[in-house]
Amino acid sequence: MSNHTNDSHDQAHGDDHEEWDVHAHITDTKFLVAIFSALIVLTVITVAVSRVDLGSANTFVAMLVATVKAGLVATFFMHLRHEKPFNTVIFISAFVFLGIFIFFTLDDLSTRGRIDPANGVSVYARNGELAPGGFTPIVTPEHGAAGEHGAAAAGHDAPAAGHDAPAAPAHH
Amino acid sequence: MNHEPTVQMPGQWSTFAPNVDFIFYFIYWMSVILFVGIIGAALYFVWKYQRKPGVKAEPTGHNLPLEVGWTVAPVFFLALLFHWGFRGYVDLTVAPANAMEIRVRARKWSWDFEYPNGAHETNNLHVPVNRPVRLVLSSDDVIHSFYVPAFRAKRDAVPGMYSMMWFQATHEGTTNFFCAEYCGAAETAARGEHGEEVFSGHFSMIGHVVVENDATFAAHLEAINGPPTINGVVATPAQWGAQLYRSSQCYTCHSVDGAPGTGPTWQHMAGHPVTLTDGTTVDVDANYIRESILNPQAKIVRGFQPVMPTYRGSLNDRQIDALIAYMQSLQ
Amino acid sequence: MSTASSTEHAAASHGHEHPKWLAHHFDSPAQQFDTAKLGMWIFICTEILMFGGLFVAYAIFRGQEPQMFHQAHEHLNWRLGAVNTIVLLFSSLTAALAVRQSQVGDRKGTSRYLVLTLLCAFGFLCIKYIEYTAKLDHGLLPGRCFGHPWFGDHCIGGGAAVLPAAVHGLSTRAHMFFAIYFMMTGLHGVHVLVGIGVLSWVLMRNMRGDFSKGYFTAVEIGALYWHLVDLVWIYLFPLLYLVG
Amino acid sequence: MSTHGEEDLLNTNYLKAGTGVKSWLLTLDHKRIGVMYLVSIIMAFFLGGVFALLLRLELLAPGRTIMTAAQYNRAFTLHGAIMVFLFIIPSIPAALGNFIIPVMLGAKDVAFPKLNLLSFYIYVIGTIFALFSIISGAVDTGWTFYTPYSTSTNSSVVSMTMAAFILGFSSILTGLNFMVTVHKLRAPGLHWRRLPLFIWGMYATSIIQVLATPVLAITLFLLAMARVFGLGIFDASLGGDPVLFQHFFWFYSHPAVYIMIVPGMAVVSELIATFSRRAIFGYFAIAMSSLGLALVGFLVWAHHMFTAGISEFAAMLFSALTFLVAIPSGVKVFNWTATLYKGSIWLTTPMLYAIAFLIQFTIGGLTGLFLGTLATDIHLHDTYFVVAHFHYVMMGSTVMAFLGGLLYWWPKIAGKMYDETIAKVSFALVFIGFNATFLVQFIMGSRGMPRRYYDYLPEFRPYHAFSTVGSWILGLGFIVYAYVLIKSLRSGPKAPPNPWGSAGFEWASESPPVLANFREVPTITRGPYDYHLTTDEELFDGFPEDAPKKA
Repeated sequence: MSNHTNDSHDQAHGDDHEEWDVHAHITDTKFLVAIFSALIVLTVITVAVSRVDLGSANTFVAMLVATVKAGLVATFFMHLRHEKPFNTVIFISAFVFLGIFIFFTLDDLSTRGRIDPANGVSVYARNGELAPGGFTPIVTPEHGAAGEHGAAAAGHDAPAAGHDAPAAPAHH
Repeated sequence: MNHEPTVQMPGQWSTFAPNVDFIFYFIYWMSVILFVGIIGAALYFVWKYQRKPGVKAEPTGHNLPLEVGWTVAPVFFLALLFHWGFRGYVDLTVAPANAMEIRVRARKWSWDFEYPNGAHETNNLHVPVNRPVRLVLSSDDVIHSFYVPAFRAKRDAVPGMYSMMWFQATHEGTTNFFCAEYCGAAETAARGEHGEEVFSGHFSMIGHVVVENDATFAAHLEAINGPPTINGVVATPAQWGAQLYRSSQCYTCHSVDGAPGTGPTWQHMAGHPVTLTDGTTVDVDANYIRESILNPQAKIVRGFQPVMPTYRGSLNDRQIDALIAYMQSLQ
Repeated sequence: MSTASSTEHAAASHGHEHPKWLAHHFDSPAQQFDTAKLGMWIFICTEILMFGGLFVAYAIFRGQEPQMFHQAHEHLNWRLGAVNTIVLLFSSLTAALAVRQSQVGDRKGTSRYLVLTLLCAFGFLCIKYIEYTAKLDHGLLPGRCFGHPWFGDHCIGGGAAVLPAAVHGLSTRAHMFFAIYFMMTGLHGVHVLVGIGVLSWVLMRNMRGDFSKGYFTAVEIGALYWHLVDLVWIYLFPLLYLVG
Repeated sequence: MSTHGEEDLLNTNYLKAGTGVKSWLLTLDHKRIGVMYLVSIIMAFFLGGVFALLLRLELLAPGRTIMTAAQYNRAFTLHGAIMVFLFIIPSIPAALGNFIIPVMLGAKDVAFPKLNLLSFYIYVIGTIFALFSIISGAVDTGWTFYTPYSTSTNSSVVSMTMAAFILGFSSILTGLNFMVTVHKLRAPGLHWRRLPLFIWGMYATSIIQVLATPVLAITLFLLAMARVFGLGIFDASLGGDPVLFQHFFWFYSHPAVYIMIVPGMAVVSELIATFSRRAIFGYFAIAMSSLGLALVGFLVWAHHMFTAGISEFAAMLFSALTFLVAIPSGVKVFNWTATLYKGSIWLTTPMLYAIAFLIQFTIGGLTGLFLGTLATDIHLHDTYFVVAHFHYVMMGSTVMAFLGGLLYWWPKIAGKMYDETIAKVSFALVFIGFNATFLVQFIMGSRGMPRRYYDYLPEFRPYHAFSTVGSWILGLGFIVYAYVLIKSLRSGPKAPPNPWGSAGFEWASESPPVLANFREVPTITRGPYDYHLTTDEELFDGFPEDAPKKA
């Protein structure tokens, strides 16, 4: 795919195949084992870090390590390093579009109720009433079986009724 | 402001309707001009440059300024549209602080309106003229959408979530509202008031918005909060219950003449024992009726599905008493 | 992704001798090989977006209730998760080595590494089985089935009648975490199963002697698929087992 | 295919290269697979069309006309689901694209012929699931499957979602196959700047199919799981978010709109070039605008949700991005119009369809402006205005392009000519019928008639009645169209290799093409629309530029 920008190739049939034989890069066994070792070390690191409470940084570190690991697998095990650049473009574009999906959806869900406190929220700010059709507040095991507090009855029971810890679903 | 419908638009009955219509007609006329321009040119070319023997098509050239021009020029037009559209949307979305609040509860397939004084009404919304009204919508079951064409206002009622819309009516009279989000239909027809076939569903979630002056509106709120007057006489509880049977659309599931329906018939029900799905028997007394209205899933009569929505919040205690009295009168 | 490889006839005149595995619509083995790999990479792209939907759900519900997620994730066995991570990473290594051996024409080596990869895949599923049965025992199930061990109380297809029940000090809302956990690991598990199928087929063809130094497309494609399975797990492990 | 020797590949026309059912059902030839797709989607179109006519008949008058409300809800759901998933998405790509793309590229087949056949059978399996759903009580959710209605209704939702799920894989594999084919199997000399615009359009479509469809798969999978295991992700009564379902759904389904329309644009570019005898004005702009639509199409999905309860910030963002889509669409329309200027226009039936496309796409596109603008969308959302808008784009544009394209390539596919006069009659009926059916729906919509209504207020009766009569004319037009094709198959004169005198590469093959498409691998030395290199008369006998290569 590298030469699709190279339009002088009039003789090209498709992209590049002037060459007849398959020329694949052969990776050294020792190198592959080294990559594997690096992956194991990273796994140990990510487990170790997760045992320490760093607050929200935990997620960040975990994702960073996972991305490095994924990068190693894609680059060396999956041969992207020696592959046509276009395959890397395809691979990256998957993450770009996934990013669009996540970012735009979160943009909606995280900003509901900002303009009008009764818009897109599950708890009515004025009296703490839960929206009908929604979920019952948290039922802790101390309060017995949850099944008794059906979702259908959620409508007008103020969350405080009968529950000590009415943690409302967080819609901010 | 034009209260009468035009060919394309319903009458303008709210403060923001003229602005919405202005944007609508602006896009409309721009579209007409563009359409006539583009398609007129295309049809003219088709006619003018028809295939003639010996006449060859002229080779296609390049015209960079033209191409850049028609790529860039629409950007300004579109930016203007976005700007106006967004400004109009802000008007539609941000309610004035002094707006009167009405709670709207949607369910399959009716609307319940709760006024600030706690009075409830089904499928009819009364609002005062020239005062901002804020509707806080919620839904008991599936997504519905409250739509008043004359106000140019629409908002979905989503289960598990509140949503808000507002308007300020500018014209006294009666107009229609609709459900705009598809929400299904009953599998079978129910019996209407006069025994006729009535289908209910998404398309039947239609009602009236009655815009009235402050005095009429206040009187209406008082009237619906207690028993109605029939021919100048205050109704008995049973009469009121009969009226609620129709206005709250109980009749779509429950007959009063023994005819089968989605729910048990009310004829000979009150005061008699019924068998429940778990095999036990209960007497249909005031307590059972009250429980069945407020928490319908608790005790289901054998042979029926647990499909009734709760009327908690949409019928007040006096109304429930009236319904009980009505049921007890059906012996 | 097998299609490019095995059309049985040769066609079209060309300066070279046409091997029988070269499909009639390709000019050269290099073209056929690159075509297969391009197709596989596009397929990997679709797989990432398919898992993507679940990652979006994870991000949203975790953002809404981080504490519930944290509590719920402590009911997953991170040690088993870590072991499974290592198993999968190792299988990825053996898959890469299988490709390498087939590149140098070592048929036996390829088979050996493919068998190792398959063993790891089964190992992964065994550990997953242990985890899943523990969840089923404790009623840590998705959606309405949450709190109903072994899908008790008719929660499958039960509709609105069944509600999640609180178990093990978790709030009923934790059903959401387990919904995401089971969908993510379940979909991943399905991919492991498909991967076992693909690699078994590659192994069978390798033993039959289909591949050579000049033609090992299926090994490469099968391994790419297997690395994808590994790649997804690399993200699932910390998100579900470690940070919650 | 494995039974054919080299001689067969080069000398047998694909229709005669084997007889019997098996030679079709097990074929790996992209042309035969294309024909099988063609037959399937025409049947799907017929079925969806019957539902459409029933719907219009029901709406002829208020109240009950021919069916109950529940039956009506099933009918419009099936109309939508069949037309979207079984007809329009595979129509141009899988049927025409399968046949034409490799021939245009000078390739012998698509990159993965077995995968191609597999994708056809996945389509068949998906269709079986859809039919099973219809038999077992059908679906009444609307083709959008919005939760929580779809998780609570008693109708046969799981089988229909599984059908759409399976059909999605067919779509993904087709797109993947075409992308790779375009990259790797172009004839010598056919570099990217010489690629026909049909190929550019199909390439853009394939990108969307590959990137968007997996998200539909996971969405429908989660929906099915919600019904089976009571999964709560989209279920408000379990703390989920029904609006999130809409995000998931439209992340696929908005780009899917471009899966439907971009192929139509691709066909029309070919038609206008051939019948104007002129290179497409702004070739590069049209090619890039297809890619632009494919990419920008991913950024606008929530404009289907402006009233659904999304945040005001998201509404602002998505409205702004939505307007970006208008630019590449506008660029295409301007360029097509400019191509007609000083052309030598031959008004065959395919060209008439292309002009109808131009008219109706312009209406469909311009009415999109009303819906992208936030203030007016609030009023128009979920009304007949939207119904009319997307029918102008889907039916008035894509279906017109499909009908035109099918007639245009019919001589290549069937090896026979069709009756131009009757075809023009069918065109007139389709054009008049379509506009009669849908133009009034704009007025109904802006006056406040909500969509998916079984019954309606008396004030809308004249519009509905007019629309229903229009649908009868439209139906008649399709029957005449079918007659044209059948008559051509039975008694049409044999088609020459290049009946239209087109400079398109596919016309250098025989009609119908031999199994390997060309007797000799073509070498491309010119652009796809280089009409200025020759006289009109020479065009019909083969492009002179190509001649030395043939000898």
